[in-house]
Amino acid sequence: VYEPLLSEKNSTRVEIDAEDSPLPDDLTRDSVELPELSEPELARHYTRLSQMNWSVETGPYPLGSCTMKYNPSFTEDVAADPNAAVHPDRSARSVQGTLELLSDLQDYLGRIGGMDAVTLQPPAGAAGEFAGILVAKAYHEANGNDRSEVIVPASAHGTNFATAAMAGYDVVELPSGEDGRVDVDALDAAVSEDTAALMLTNPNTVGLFERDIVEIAEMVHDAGGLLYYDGANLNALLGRGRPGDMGFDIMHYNVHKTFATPHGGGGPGAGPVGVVKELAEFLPSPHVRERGGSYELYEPERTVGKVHGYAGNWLVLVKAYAYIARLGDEGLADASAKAVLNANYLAEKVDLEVPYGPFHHEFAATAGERDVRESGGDSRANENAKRSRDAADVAKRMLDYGVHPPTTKWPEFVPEAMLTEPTEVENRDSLDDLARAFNESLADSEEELERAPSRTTARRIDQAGAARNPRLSWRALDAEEE
Amino acid sequence: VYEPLLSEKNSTRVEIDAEDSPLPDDLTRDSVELPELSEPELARHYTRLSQMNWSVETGPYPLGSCTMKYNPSFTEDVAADPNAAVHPDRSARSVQGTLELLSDLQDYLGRIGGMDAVTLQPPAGAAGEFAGILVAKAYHEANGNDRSEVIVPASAHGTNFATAAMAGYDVVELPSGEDGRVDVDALDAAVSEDTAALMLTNPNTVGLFERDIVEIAEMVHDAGGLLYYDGANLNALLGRGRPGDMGFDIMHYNVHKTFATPHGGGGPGAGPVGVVKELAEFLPSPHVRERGGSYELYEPERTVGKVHGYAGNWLVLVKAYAYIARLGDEGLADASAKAVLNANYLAEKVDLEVPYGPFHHEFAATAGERDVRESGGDSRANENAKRSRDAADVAKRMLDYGVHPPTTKWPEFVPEAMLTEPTEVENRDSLDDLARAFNESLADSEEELERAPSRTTARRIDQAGAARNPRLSWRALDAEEE
Amino acid sequence: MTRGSPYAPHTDAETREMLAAVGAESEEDLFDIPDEVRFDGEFGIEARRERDVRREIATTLSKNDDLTEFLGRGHHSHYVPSLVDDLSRRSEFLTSYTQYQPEITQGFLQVLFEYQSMLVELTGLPVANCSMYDDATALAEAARLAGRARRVSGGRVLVPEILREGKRRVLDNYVAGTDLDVETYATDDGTVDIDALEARVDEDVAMVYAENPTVRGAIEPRLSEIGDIADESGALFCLGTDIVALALLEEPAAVGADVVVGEADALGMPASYGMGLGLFATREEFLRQVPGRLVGASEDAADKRAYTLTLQTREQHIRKERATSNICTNQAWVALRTAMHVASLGPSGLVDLAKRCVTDAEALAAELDGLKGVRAPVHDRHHFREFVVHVDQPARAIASDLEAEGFAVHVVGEHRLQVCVTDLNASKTDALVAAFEEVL
Amino acid sequence: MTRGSPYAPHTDAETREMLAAVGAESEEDLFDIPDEVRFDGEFGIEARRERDVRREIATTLSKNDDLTEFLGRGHHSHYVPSLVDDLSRRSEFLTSYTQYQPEITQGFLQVLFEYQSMLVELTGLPVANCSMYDDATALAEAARLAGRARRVSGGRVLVPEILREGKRRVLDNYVAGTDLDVETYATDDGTVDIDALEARVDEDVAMVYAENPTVRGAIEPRLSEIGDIADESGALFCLGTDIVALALLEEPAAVGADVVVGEADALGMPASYGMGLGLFATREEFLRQVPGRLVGASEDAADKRAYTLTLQTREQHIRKERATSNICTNQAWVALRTAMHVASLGPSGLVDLAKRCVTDAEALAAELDGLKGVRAPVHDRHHFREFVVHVDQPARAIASDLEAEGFAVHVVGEHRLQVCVTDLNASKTDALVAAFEEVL
Repeated sequence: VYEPLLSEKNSTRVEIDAEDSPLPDDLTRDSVELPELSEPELARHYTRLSQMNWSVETGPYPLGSCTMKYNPSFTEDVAADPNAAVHPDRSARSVQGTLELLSDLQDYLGRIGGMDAVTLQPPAGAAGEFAGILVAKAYHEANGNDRSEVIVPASAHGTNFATAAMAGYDVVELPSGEDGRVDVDALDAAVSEDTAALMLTNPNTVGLFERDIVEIAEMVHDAGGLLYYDGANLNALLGRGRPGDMGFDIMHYNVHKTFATPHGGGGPGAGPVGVVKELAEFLPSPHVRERGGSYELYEPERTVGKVHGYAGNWLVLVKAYAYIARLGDEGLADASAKAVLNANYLAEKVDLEVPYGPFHHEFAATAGERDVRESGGDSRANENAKRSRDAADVAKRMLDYGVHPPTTKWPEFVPEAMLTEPTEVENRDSLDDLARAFNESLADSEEELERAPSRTTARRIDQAGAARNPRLSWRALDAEEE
Repeated sequence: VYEPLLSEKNSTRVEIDAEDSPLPDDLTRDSVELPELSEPELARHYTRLSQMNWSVETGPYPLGSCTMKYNPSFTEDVAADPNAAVHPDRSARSVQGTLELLSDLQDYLGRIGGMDAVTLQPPAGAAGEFAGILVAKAYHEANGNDRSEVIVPASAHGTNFATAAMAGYDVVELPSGEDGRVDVDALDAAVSEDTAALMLTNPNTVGLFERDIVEIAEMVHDAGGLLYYDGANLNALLGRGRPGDMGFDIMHYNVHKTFATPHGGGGPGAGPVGVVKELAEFLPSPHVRERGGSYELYEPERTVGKVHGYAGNWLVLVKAYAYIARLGDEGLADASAKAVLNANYLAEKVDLEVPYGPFHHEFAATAGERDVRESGGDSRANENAKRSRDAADVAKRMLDYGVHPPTTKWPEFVPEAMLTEPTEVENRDSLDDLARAFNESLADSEEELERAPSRTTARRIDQAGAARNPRLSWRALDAEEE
Repeated sequence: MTRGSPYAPHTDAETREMLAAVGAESEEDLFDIPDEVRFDGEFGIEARRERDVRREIATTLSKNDDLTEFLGRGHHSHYVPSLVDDLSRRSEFLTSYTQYQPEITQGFLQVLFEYQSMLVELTGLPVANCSMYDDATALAEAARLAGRARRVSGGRVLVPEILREGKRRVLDNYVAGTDLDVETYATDDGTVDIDALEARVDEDVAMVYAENPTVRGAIEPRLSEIGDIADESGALFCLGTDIVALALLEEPAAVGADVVVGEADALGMPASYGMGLGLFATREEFLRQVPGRLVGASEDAADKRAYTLTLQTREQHIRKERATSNICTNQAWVALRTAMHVASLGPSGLVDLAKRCVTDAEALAAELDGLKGVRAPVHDRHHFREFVVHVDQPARAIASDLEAEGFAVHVVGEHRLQVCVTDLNASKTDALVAAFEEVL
Repeated sequence: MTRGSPYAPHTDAETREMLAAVGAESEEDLFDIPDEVRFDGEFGIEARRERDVRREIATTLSKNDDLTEFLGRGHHSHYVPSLVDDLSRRSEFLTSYTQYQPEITQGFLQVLFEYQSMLVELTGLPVANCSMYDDATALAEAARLAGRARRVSGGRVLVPEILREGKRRVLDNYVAGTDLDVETYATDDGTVDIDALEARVDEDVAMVYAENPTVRGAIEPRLSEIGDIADESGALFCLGTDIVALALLEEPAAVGADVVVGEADALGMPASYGMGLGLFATREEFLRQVPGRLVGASEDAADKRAYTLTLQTREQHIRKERATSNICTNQAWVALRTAMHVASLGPSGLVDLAKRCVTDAEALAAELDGLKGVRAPVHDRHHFREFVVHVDQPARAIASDLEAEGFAVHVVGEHRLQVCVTDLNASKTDALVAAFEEVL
């Protein structure tokens, strides 16, 4: 199955002639060449392309750290409400519905995270991190503190490093402890008067809860630093633990992870940021609040300014509100419980070594030999004891078994990591299928793995070739052919 | 790829206990057993099933006599308007919007067919036929005429025969003439004082225009009979010829064919019926009309009564209106022109014999040897001159070439017929693909044909077995297993 | 704006080349239509842009008053989960047609097989077809089946005197071409007057038809007796019901029903001005008399389970004038939506919904009964979704006044209204009661 | 109503068995959280049924006034064909994520490749990424790119004094951690004051930013000169525009643009309270400095064309603190919708739409100019979609009165309004003019 590019189907060049142009010639381009296809042709094109794409509705999607849960279709209807289609420059008076919903969502997120104030402006998790670090920076500056460092554990998401650097901080990388968690002694050594913040994911990127969180928070706070919570793994904690209660000062929420808004092939998401009371005055502008029964926009007193041209990804926020309202307290707590149960059940069923624990909603298997674990010791494990595989190859082979593989080769401190997050939406049968895909892939020969995948739309794709000879448009492809 | 039945995934029996039932025990059943699945599981189930289904968006769908054209997606939005969701027992005063749209559609259809009055009540083409034949019957009865026969050409749709019989008429089958059209002499012999109506499809079921239509109409009318137009092939004529102008007294429209409302896997369609002035008083009840700027429902004076419990398939009618409004005069005429052009182009490209012509929007190829036609005489034709195939086998083989085959083995007067109607929505590339599928299938060996299909979701399905041992529910499958 | 059809993909160059390939000078040349019947006029229908058509129709439909409907009597609506809209609109389902090539239409076939299976579970009868147009045509087809399958000499079809007019008139038309005659029997307090029925039944009766709940919303208390009466005289017992009622009320098979008909689109569809989904189920012995499509399980060449349309020799495209019915295009997509809705509810959700149909109706009747000049329910029966209300004042005037207050109810007699409550309008019952108080 | 998440499929039995399989007594046991930070409170958020949530949000949103918006200034909407909604909502697109496994995500990759290709055609620049969040962040990323790629000693970034505040504040934040400084240059009649700009430029300038059309809706008449000024001093020329304007106004590559940024969601999206789609295109030489995702063509093991994310070593998940940007989740699905809309229009449709942006704005300006106490357009320029209007009375009061009449316009000065017209509100321009007459 191969679908030609739109440009290969039909392309037309339209000349912009001075005669029928409303503008003088020197203000216009000469011509435009683009695909010209009828609606039935386009409908087929995109329908076929959609069928060449994996999604949550296709099957298991246990991409670690991405929380690929089911996105309730009713939230799409809610966001499609014509009354939601308003321009951001409308007067506050004329968009009371929008402001009320935003205010209510701020409130919900605050309660869920244990935070005192929440901004909804950041359009994605990384943008949330950036907003959060800007808040930290503004706070320190307001206190006359010139701090230059942000501490980030080696196991953290790449965005943490990039964000801190983007805000002008030096990044101090903290090696992982032997148990896969923060090494408190190493942290002690790293923390100083230069520490602006420690950015932490909890549970961390292999699903381990940072048990020493209270001590960690004390250490950072004692040095005058702030504690930043990366919300990527909040789906592990709903109703069981709140960052605010653990000592975090700033956090972001990934609504496209925890609150089930669709990932859209790479976005849009939304990355609201919550802060403790002391930091509220630094939040981005404008902020929404209720005053005497109506809603208004205002500029927080010492605002960091803006991280988005307007108010962020509004339509995504509507969906997040709908999801939270649908689930409520019990539903949210149940989502986390089942997400953690699923990860534990799946880990039990795979023949791969899972070096750390106890994990929560995700685990990092290693595509290598499995120790006979205390709890198990079954024969399958022994059979496979000699195998050691490239995680990326195993993943490609899993495609042949009809599932989406986990995140591979990350985090780096787990050798040949296969970071697996089944989320709460898989049932037991589906987890068993997934385990089978892991186990059979691991059991297949290296030759089979290297040849994989063979049952997919495309066979193994030459990624090195793509980078060596970048062809980034149909124009580039045409040029190559000539 | 195989998707288990819902019942095979999870099924639960719910007991209806007297304690928590609002009804006394003797008014209720004991229990209900049905599948019990969560929304994510259902979303996957139906998404996967959808991907195991051919549709217009999947590729060419040249099912002769079915007019599988593209269904514009905007018409779905139009029909989803909350204001369209009204109950049929609402007062006319409170549903003026619905009545206005129905009235406008009646008007449009009247103009397109050259008819004086139109009812929108019949929920499908066959129901339209039934309504139309009831009108004919009522007309004759009103005139004191006791007529017992309806004449139907052998090439007609099965529904024509069944409808006439359902209305209590004897069916007189008219053999096809040598040119594939109505044999005027045979008709002359068949027409009598017993003739209530002649039901005719024009162009007929192999796409041939009944050139003698004026003479035919005269013969039937002279005998006191009525002329009924089966609208299945109206997509061949839009803007070029109107049944009303040809002498037809009654016609039905298949809005799911000609006016692009979706076929929905077998329905719902809608089969409005148009009649000449003299027959208007017999139309089904209620009928919609405008009176002094507002719309009302009334019972035509000598109405045949009802063919549907309410007003037919309202939501389908909304889509048909939207389609007609979108295309207008020029669009409708162009649709027919391109439908006819496509059929002619495709027929030119296939190596199969096409025994009759000139055809319009569809043609009946025969899955056998192709004569060297006067117009062509190319070498491919000679090569294939020896092949003679089972049309159903060729069709199954075409599945392997990634297209939907035509209607097969019908109409019967064409040996091993492959009745092909590409419609206007295919472009030339797509028609070339389709021709290739025809030609390569025809060129494949009988063994290959009998083994076909092999590249589809399911291999060749045992239809005889399904009928010999009917298993019509999951309960039947369970019983078999026990 | 393009001049031709926006859904025909041909570029001008393509059209020219294709015309050349078929040896035609112009599109006009392709039409073999005698001059005398060629149309050279215009329809006078102006083409509009997509957004303009959308705007125009939205404007037209906005002329429908925004009423809260307490309407039922055969056309019922419950809340349809968004999932149903989303999945049923997938083009692979929506734009496909009858599954003449089962190898590439397994998806829809399986959905229809599941739909049939659900009806088999709910009715207790082993055969259910893919759909009839609506309850009226399903009843009419049942009568024709009873006519073909009868073991008695006569052709009388007995229906309740309170049968909804739309159903009666369709039935009349469907049997007009047969030797069947439709007669009515009396009802009593909204359900069957058993003695009256018994007195009407003899060996000339081909079919006895009864409903549960009846068109009055009353739950029939003596269903088995009706079944016995029919059975003893050799008549078929046809039961009319709907897909939600089936989940709670007596199982048709258990009361001797030979055929079950009714509306299934109370699940899966919004109010749609009467667009329906006729359910049709029957006993094994009438299998070859069933009208409409049937999907059966079979195996493919690789011995895997597969589905296909089956027993097509009953149908018009094979058997022509001897077919069991003329039906071809049916309501398949509505059946798909209904099946999705049933699956979405699951057995507990469906039973709960059915129970609410009883309790909500009871509660609303009690509220209305408390108003001066109002008595509800009129019938001394249990009710399902709806009930008849007596008003001292003229019913038509009350209904009209209620409409002005934003509510629609049925007028079913000079002093009788009928009111229907489902999960869609249940939150508005207080407002309805208040409106009653206002207009009384 | 279920007690837990309706989207977790576990039956009670399944939960019990799974707990047993992992050796846990209860779900509680699975959480390795120290008691001191365990949460045992409640959020106080009540779960609601699907239909109740829908109703509640619809009610909330209905508190937004129903105004006809003549608003633009960076957030523009055109009519989005139904096709775009329908196809983009297909779950295979909507619920997928970044294409880490290209072998099973060819569909989305191809759409993104096509999106990039369209931008390459429209800008004339050979590299376009998959998306930035919006025009503001795209501009800010461009400045950072200019900082990394600069050949000059200084770090001055020159932007027009009329730059929209939202963009300016984002830009300030993005460069705060660098040695770049943002400065403004003067504008004249809604476009660049070339002499003023030239006077500001020296070899310390890393980037010159200009817009076409400008935030005032004015079409910049001297774009090439701006490009030359930047080029001669060694600064990058960054041009801000939008996807519709690109189809008609001068091609960025032709006027020497090194980077093109702007909003692309004027196609593909309704007004969405500022949710955007930042377009980003640049020259080949800056390829490895590009922020965000890039899709490239490659081949699979069967030598067939295939697509994949490429040059990922620029990105945060590989390069961490040395990445070109911290962006990860972007606006891919909006880009998909925009590409669908562009494809749906085709080149003629797109050019026609762009031409209407000129003619409709001109026509409306002329109408308003005819009113007493009103002058439009204020700037002696050609305009695209929008223009500034002078009103003798206080602008704020006029805007407020217009709002009461059902129209929203921008206030951009004490006596200045700004009005934007597209195909969505073009049919209401007469009504707007009438409303102006009413309130003046």
